Amino acid sequence: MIDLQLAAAEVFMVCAICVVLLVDVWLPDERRLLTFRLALLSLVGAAVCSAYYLPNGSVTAFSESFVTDPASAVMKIFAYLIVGLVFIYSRDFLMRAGLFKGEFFILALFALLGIMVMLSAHSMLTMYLGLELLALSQYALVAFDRDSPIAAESAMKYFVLGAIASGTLLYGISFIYGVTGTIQLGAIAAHFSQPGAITVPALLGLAFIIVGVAFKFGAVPFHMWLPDVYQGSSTPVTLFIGSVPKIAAFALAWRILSESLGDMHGSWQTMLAVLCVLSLVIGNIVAIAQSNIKRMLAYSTISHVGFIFMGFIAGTEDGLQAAMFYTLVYTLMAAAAFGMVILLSRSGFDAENLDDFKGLNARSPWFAFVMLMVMFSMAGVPPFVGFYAKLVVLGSVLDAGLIWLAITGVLLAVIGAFYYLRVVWFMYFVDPVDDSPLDAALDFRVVISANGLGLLALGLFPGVLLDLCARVIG
Amino acid sequence: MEGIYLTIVLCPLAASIVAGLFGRQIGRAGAHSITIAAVAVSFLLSAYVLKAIAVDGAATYNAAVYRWAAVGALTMEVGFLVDHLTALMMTVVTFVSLCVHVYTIGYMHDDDGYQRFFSYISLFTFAMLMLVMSNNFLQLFFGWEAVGVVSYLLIGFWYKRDTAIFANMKAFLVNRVGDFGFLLGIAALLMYTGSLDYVQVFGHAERLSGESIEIVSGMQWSALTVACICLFVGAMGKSAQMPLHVWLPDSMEGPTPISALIHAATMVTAGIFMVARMSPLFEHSVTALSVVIVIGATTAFLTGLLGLVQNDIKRVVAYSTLSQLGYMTVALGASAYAAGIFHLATHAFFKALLFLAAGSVIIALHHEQDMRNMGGLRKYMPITYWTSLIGSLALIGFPGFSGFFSKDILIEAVHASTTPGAHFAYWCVLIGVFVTALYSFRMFFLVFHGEERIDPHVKSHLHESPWVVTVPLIALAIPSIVIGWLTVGPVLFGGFFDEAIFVLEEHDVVGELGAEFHGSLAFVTHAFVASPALYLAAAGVLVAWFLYMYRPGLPGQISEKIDVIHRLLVNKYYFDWFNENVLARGTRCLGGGLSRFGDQMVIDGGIVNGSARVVALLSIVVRNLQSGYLYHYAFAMIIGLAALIGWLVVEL
Amino acid sequence: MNGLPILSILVWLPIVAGIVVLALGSGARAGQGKVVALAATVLTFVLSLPLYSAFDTTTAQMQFVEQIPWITRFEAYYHLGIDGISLPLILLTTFLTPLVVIAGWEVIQVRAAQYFAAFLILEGLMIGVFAALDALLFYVFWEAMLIPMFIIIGIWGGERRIYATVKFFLYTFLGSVFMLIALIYMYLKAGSYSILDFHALPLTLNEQLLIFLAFLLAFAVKVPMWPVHTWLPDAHVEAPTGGSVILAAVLLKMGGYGFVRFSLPIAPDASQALDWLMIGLSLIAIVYIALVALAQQDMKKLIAYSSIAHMGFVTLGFFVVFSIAANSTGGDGARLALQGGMIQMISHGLISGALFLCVGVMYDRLHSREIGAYGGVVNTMPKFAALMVLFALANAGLPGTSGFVGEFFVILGSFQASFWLAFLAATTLIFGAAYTLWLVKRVIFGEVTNDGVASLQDIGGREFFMLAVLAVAVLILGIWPAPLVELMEQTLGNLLIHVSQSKL
Amino acid sequence: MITISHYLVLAAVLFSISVAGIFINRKNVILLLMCIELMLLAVNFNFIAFSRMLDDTLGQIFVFFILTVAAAEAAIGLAILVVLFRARQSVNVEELNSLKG
Repeated sequence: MIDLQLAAAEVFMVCAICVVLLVDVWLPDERRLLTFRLALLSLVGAAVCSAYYLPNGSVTAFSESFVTDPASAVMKIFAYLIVGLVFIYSRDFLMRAGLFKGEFFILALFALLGIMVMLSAHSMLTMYLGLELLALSQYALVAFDRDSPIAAESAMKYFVLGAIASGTLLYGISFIYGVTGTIQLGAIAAHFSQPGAITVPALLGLAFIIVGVAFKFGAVPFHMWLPDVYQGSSTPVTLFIGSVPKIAAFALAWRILSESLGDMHGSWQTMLAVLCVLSLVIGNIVAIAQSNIKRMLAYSTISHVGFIFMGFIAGTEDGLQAAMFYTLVYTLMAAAAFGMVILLSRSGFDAENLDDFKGLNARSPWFAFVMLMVMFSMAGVPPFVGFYAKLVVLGSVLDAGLIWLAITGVLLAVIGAFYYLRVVWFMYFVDPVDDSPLDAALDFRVVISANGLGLLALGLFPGVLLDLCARVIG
Repeated sequence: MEGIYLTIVLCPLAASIVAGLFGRQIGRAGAHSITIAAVAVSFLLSAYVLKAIAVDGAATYNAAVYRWAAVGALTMEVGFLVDHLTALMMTVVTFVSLCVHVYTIGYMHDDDGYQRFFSYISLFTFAMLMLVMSNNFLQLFFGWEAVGVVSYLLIGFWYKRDTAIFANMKAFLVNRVGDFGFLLGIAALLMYTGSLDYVQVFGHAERLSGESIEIVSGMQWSALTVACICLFVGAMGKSAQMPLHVWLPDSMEGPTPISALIHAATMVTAGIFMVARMSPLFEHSVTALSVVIVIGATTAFLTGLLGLVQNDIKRVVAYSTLSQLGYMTVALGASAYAAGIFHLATHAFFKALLFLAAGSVIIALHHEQDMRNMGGLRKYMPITYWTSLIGSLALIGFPGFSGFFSKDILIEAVHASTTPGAHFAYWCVLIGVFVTALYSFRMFFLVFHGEERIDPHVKSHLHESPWVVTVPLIALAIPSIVIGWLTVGPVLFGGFFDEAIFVLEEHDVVGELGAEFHGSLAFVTHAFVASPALYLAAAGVLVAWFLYMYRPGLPGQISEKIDVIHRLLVNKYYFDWFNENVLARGTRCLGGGLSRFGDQMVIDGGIVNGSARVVALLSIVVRNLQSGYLYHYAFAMIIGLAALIGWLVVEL
Repeated sequence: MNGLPILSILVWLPIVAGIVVLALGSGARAGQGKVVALAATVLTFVLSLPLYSAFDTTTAQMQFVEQIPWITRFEAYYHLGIDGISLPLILLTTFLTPLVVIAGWEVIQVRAAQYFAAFLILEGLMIGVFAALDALLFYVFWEAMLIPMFIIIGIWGGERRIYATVKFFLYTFLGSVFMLIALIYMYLKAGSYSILDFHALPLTLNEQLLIFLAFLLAFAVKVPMWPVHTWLPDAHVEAPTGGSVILAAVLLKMGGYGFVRFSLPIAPDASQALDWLMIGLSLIAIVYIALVALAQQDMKKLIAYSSIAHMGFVTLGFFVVFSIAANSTGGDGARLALQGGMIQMISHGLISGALFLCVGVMYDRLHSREIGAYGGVVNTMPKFAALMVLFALANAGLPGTSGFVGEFFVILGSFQASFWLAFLAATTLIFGAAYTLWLVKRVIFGEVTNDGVASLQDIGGREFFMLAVLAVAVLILGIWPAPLVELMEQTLGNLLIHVSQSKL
Repeated sequence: MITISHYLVLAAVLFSISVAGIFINRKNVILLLMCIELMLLAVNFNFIAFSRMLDDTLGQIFVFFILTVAAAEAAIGLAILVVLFRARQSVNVEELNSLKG
């Protein structure tokens, strides 16, 4: 296959974005739905491209700076799916909030493109470009609600901190380049596989790179942006930022830490372990004190990052698969969770407070049940898929002999279960503050139900996704 | 025979179930007819069995009815062992029960719980039969507890009375203390013999006396002694031996027929029966026998004294029962099991008689139980009077009456016994004879003679009880007179219990007495010359007459003179005080303390909610790190970076 | 019945029925939902009977085995099967759930569909726990059960229901995550999640000790053993009647089941090494908790503490076997103790379930659980009082009721380990009777104490039925426990042999 | 003679200054943007030094990309700044604390 075929999805996506952009420019406001439909269509097209041009093994392109392999293809398709969910969940909210503009979809698609590039990056440069594409689109998305002061504040925070993080990452990359003389990931890996190649400058570079990775994930202490951004953005943007970019973060860690710097595993294992424990502790503990559900979910994200790190810390193939599985499962859960937040909000009323979930069971038993599934899945209670995510990462750290880490993880998972339970108790055990029935479009209802049920279905038959992860990665 | 035995046992059970569950449908007459019929059948069949075994010499029956459970090699069965001892007990139990059933028709005539009452007493008959007919420890324990439960239900029969529901709980709990020991005894026997079957366990008895068990480290005790003493603790509970006797006087809160049936004639003798049944075990442990005889003697003497100061007619009889149970226990300890059982049988008749007579008085006086409000009833209630007199004479051992034979032999046996403590026991029982006569006739004189202190309102329609009450009195009075005379020879000295009761040759005091036994008449005449007991009894009666008939003011003066002792007696040696204020309250306080301090403060408050609070506090503290200031955020990142680099430096 | 996957039917039938009930909703068709719920639970019970009749008591092998691949990556199977340990517990579950449905029949007015659905789903999951032969599957059922229970206590509970249910959830969750780590650890060693593989897995003493402690935490919370028992009184007090019944009757049994299914056979040497701990905790439960029970003013709390004390016999029976084996000359004491523990579980399920139903009956009328709010109930509710007294006596271990059998066996067995052990265990005869009868005295007997009690209506047909059925079961098991004992005999014998062989 | 280390130290100093500037500055957001640019310049210095040392053009190519991205970044940064000023009438870093906890 030629290079362009290997990058067919990306190429298609660029073209599709241009089309959407151009169409959107000429559309009158009342026909703005077309942008939405075209955006969804472009996701479908990209999915077709990714699926169609799927090589058997790992094939590089563009002077080895781009790679297409089954793992990246799977994750891309997953990313399309999640972005699709984001679009569907967001549409009505945006309309009601007067934010239904083409920019949202275009920026989201650009961000998606960045994620795709990161997934397929096989050079530090490609990775950086993908990262920046994603990051810049996100900064813009956060500031998208121009009239909101907190959105602007959080955008500014995100931007400054993100810039520091990418600067730090680049600084680290420069050292790796200086040590190895290459920015191509395979070559870097080859260099470090030689004995004695791990030198002080290399380690220094590693430390800086880890900061970049940790920031992208939102691991403690590089997590400060996360709660503020989640809370400050309008909910559809939070929905987007809270879900898909985790795949990008995974790609960053996977491609750079596991694939190219895998031989330095001994050095980064402990660093990640410390970040992992800190994330688990801070994420779970601070989440308890939150009354804003978006902020609570932000801290919950931080704790989940701790679990994803466990997979990397194990440093084994199993661990990587576990981390991938966890990431994918997490994006599904996060999409559903923020989807529920959107579902509960109505025009002029953002359902941001935990209190807004009170009595949901009385208002709509079904959606209360969907949220229940999401919450228990996040807490890691079977039979929901979140349990298996924890199971696989715990298995991988135990396999690596890190029993203490596993114990820390489960202990904090128990503490964490409290704030998920609180949501359930608000929904089921407390009388509603507001009795008005939920109104949402049919497609929204269907999709979010499917999203929730998906967590259950995957929980009953986790083998499907587990096997997929096992087949494509490592 | 199995069919007969099953019928004997199941008839009362079936009747009880019918009367209990369908009481409303079958009505009052239905309830008493069916239960009386059932108990009558049981009695007739028991009598037939007694005849078959005692007269016709039928073989001992020992077989299982069904397998209760089997664990490994241990099979636990429900089955019957019917020998002379059992047959005698069955007959006594069913006979007394039958009398009580009939009597109840009159006594409970106006009660709302009529059917329920019949159901209970039939159920009791069933349980008691299961107890005595058992061929294994499991079933024995079943019967043991079952009679306890029925007793619990019956004492609390008038559940609206606070005193009744307090008494029944007390009775059950005190009995449970006994059962606690009993169960440990069974467990010990199981451990050393691997079986719960009487025959198999008894087969190991001799070997067992050699085995030792270490309970307190450094002290080796004979396993058999430990087992026997544990079993005897059970007997102490059921047969109300000190210090577990406290429930029996209180149990008088129950209706009088129950006092007669359960708390005089049958259930309380279960302990005596059990020890006699276990004679092959107790015989091999002199220590255990010694414990038995000392406890029995203490009970016989001390509780007899208490009977002197009671004013409640039923309580006097109750303390008398306690004392007589002590006598039986003394006999057991002296290895004179046969004498104990014999006294048990005669006592069942005359004590049931006394209770029913007391009951007759009580209903006649409209549930007045205080003897200070009686007196001179002789002319109003002639049948009750005469039967009471018979009962009292039997109780004090008037020559020729049933109690005379059993008690005299018992005292002689103790005299002859070599069990350590027998000497002490002998003096106790001997003085006890005097005490018995004194309190018996104190009661008799206070109730039937002297000044009429009856409430005039009641007196206006005072009359003799109806026939359903008097017939059982008469039915019980006859054996109270003659049963000793007729049976002492064959039962006690004729080898009646040879198969059922095992006595080592060197302990065989009854055998020794038997050698000098030449017929009932000779025995009576012999007693005039040989036994001080007779004269003590006579002295007791005389003193009673003197104090309560001749100088009625004297008792009050005496009690003032010996105020300390009097108060001790009135307060029943402070046993109840100790139990209620120290044991019961202490336990409740301990429980409350553990609940509040241990559970609520330390575990729940400290550890569980404490850790939750710590997490919550931590949460609030840590969230302040997220100050909202951009430069703090950046600073945190830089700190993180510095830490990572710092770690690298340390690592290198 | 050979070809039918009967265990799967038992697991999934109630769950599917639960979904149907949910779908019918609490609105106009709530009545139909109730009927479906009752029909499904009764059908489940009927379908569980063939398990008993076709069960082969001559073997310790797993029976009615179903095995299909589930998560191939973990070598985890959908593997169900039962032996003499699980069968009685499954029967207990299927027997009690219809009664719980009946108990809630008229009482539950708010969100009735969800109530019944929660119990149906719970039933399926509970059966799954007892039938699972794959550790992962077991864990899934085990944890999933928390969700319906959490909801049941939280929605239909009393005033402090939220505190109670969150406490319940977190407590048990905390316990089970450690078990999860142990399971994963063994999976990594054995290469599969099969429980039977775990049984045969050679482990060093240190590994065994750690695994044992991890299991202990999970099971001790569930049983519950002192000092991790404090969730139980709260959960019981706040739960609706049905919740209390299931909690006491079945959920607690899972802890005991875990000990015999996991702890003992997987870590026999650790069990032996730590048996002093287990025996100590059991005795604390028996003595300390009994004293605490005496001090309670709330009926449900009292019964809850009594449950803890009774479950102490279960753990005592299970872990005293090592001392017995060391002490006696090849008697059957160890087997007796094991049997006693198992029987105690079944019996306690029936009795405590019945007692909670009794409290529920009173609560439905006066809406109070305070002992002080009652007194003289027998005057207005004679039928009910008779049944309650029966259950109370059974709770006090009266021979002829099921409550006696287990305690009897365990005390007989533990005597062979040590006199003092039996001595302390046997104190239950006194304390058990004390707190139960005192409760009866204060609640049932006496004069009518207030207008509330005076206005009580005696139990109707529905309530009478559920209590009477339980009464019959309690009596049958007490009078003739042989069938139950027989059911477990081979399995427990085999377990003893397995446990006595060191893995080192 | 100027060696590679000198360049690296210079870059490190620049990097440190930029970082310090970000968290020491508590006044104007625009200063932050400038610090970020400075940080990227430090990185560029590194890349070019290494490129020179390794005699490899990749580093220089990387720098071109970084410059381009930096421009885009600056644009976005300023855009956000404008939005921020419009919404809050202030670009004072110390006042940016409505989101916290």
